[in-house]
Amino acid sequence: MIALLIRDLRLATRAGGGFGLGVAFFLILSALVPFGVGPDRATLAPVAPGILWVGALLACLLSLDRIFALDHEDGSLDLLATAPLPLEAAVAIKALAHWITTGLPLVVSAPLFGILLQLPVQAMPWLVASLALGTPALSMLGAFGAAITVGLRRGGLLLSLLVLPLYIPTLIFGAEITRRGAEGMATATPLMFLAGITLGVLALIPFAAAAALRVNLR
Amino acid sequence: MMQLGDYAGTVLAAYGVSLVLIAGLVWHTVAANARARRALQEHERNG
Amino acid sequence: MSIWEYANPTKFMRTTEGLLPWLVGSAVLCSVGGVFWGFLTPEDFRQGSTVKIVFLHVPAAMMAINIWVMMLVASLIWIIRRHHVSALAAKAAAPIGAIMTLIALATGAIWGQPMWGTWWEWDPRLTSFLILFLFYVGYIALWAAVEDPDSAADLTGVLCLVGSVFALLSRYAVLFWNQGLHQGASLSVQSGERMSSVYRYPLYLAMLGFFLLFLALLLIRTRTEIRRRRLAALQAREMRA
Amino acid sequence: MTLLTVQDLAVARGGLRTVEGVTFDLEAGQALILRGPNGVGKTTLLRTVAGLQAPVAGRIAMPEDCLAYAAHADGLKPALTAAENLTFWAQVFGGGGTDAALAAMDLTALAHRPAAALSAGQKRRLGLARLLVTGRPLWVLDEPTVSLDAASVARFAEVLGAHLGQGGAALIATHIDLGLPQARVLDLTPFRARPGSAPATRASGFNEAFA
Repeated sequence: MIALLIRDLRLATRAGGGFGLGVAFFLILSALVPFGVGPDRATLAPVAPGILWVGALLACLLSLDRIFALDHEDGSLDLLATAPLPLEAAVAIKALAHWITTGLPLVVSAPLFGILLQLPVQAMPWLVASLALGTPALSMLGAFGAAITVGLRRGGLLLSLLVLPLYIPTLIFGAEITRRGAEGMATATPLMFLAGITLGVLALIPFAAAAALRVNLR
Repeated sequence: MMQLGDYAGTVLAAYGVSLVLIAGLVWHTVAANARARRALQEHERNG
Repeated sequence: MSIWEYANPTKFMRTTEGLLPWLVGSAVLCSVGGVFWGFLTPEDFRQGSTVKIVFLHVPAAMMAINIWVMMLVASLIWIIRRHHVSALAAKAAAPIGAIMTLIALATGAIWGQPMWGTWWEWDPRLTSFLILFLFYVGYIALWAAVEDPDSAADLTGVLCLVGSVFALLSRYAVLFWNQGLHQGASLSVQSGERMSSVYRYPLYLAMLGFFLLFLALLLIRTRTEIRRRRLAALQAREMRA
Repeated sequence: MTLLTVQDLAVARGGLRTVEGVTFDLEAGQALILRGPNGVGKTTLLRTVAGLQAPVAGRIAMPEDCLAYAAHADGLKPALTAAENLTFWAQVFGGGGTDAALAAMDLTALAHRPAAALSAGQKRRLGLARLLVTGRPLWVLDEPTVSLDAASVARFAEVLGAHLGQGGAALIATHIDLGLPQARVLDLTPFRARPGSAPATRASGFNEAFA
């Protein structure tokens, strides 16, 4: 299992575009939003939590189809499915690798983009906490969507159509935590909900994703 | 005819939109069914 | 004789053949009757004549949710017992559900214009229906995208399962997000001001009508899907021979 | 020792049966070569034996953790070196002997080259070296000699012979003669599924083919 994780991480660093791409996209988005809504602190600050979370969602979505598509093309998915590693574990590991390459850099760099968008300083810890809690669920749900659409022609657009509605609860609670943090309100309740969703997703979705993969491999 | 009062436009618009949507659905259902039946009959006659 | 015999396509086709005229007749009678009766009801003292929209809005909203539940059950039957007709019925139901959701959304928005002063309000119920509509669209798109029919049935079945959980989750997340100004359930027994019987009986009839309409459309669409599958199977067999 | 038993197997591709009634078994030290025209269902049969898809009818039995599968595609990552590719599969299968496997397929000199820089034949050899590091006795191979030159085919036949000699077994779909004395040949043409020959209903009384 660790071998698979190491291989996926190594591939992400060597093939290029693995680690940096999501963050670069996030940066561009944060730079573009002020052009769209105006540079005023008063207009930017209230929408910053939402923009940051939607940005994280889209940055995550960008690299989803790579989770299984490359392995499907070169045949390693067939070989993995016949290997002693359970497919559920392979799915979970690949989602983890995706999170380390896209989710984790976002979590770490988010305060920087928060500054760009005039997010109040007291909200920064909550932004980081909500992203750290929420992005693993985004990667796991994305792996589910990628498993369903692997091998389909025009799978990319369908993937976003299937995955984005699944992201709604995570987005709602994640942005809510950051917003409440910015306004100095209590954040415990949405934090609990977000943690609950993430844990539930991590526990159950690997089975659904592995089932979908098996269907697509036959 | 009965009175629709101040909201005549609203009520008629709601009924109109719903009617159009349902009519479209029914038409599509019936047309697709007829097409499938014809195609199958033709195939069974020829083969 | 067990209920599963109706899962046989030929048996299904034969049974529904005789059933359909009656079903279509009663569906037309009840839905047209209910909606028309609703249209003739007097004005409400608060909402004016807009109360008439309820006879479209509420039955459509009810069916939008119930059709998804029916698809969930049909998908489970396919996943567990591998009856093809069940999977095809789920496929046939999805567009009807999507249209019902659309009607509920459209009538809700039109109703909201005079009542709330805006076409669209991010009210929890309207938002939930928008999310439900997104799930319907994704489900239909997945059926259209997968070529092998059995794989398509499996994949959409898994999606329906996961989607159901997330649709429910979204519903509560949205409630948390915005409390909203939607009026409470119109028919619930607990609410203080119950709907007067002038509106209640036409509404019941309209709900029955929408349900029968769904059943009739569902049977026709399932028959269409069975014929398509049979045609594809015959063609594939000839290609092989 | 019997490594694989296949009884009255029927497999389907795209919902249609391709071959049916296939029965054979493989003892340790034996190889079975599947022959037949294109489209008869060799690949489908191998994928079914490998467990990637379910059989339509019949029974497949083998000891646990016994099978290694090699398909048309080698499953190599172009960004990793030959040795890294092989080490990964060795770790997944809990086996070892990466260096020996590289040497057996004459890849030692290329071990630190990225797989992207290997020729088609070298990639194929690396894909076959993967079988050695799995430590699995039963090899299921789909056209293993594609894009190999004569010398490499002979080398592969030698490796395969050694594997059989150590109590392994192999199920191979191939058109060329590997020159293995232990190998039996099974032509799938007589097993081709005939339309209408399949029983029309399943246990639940369901007409599966919609026909």
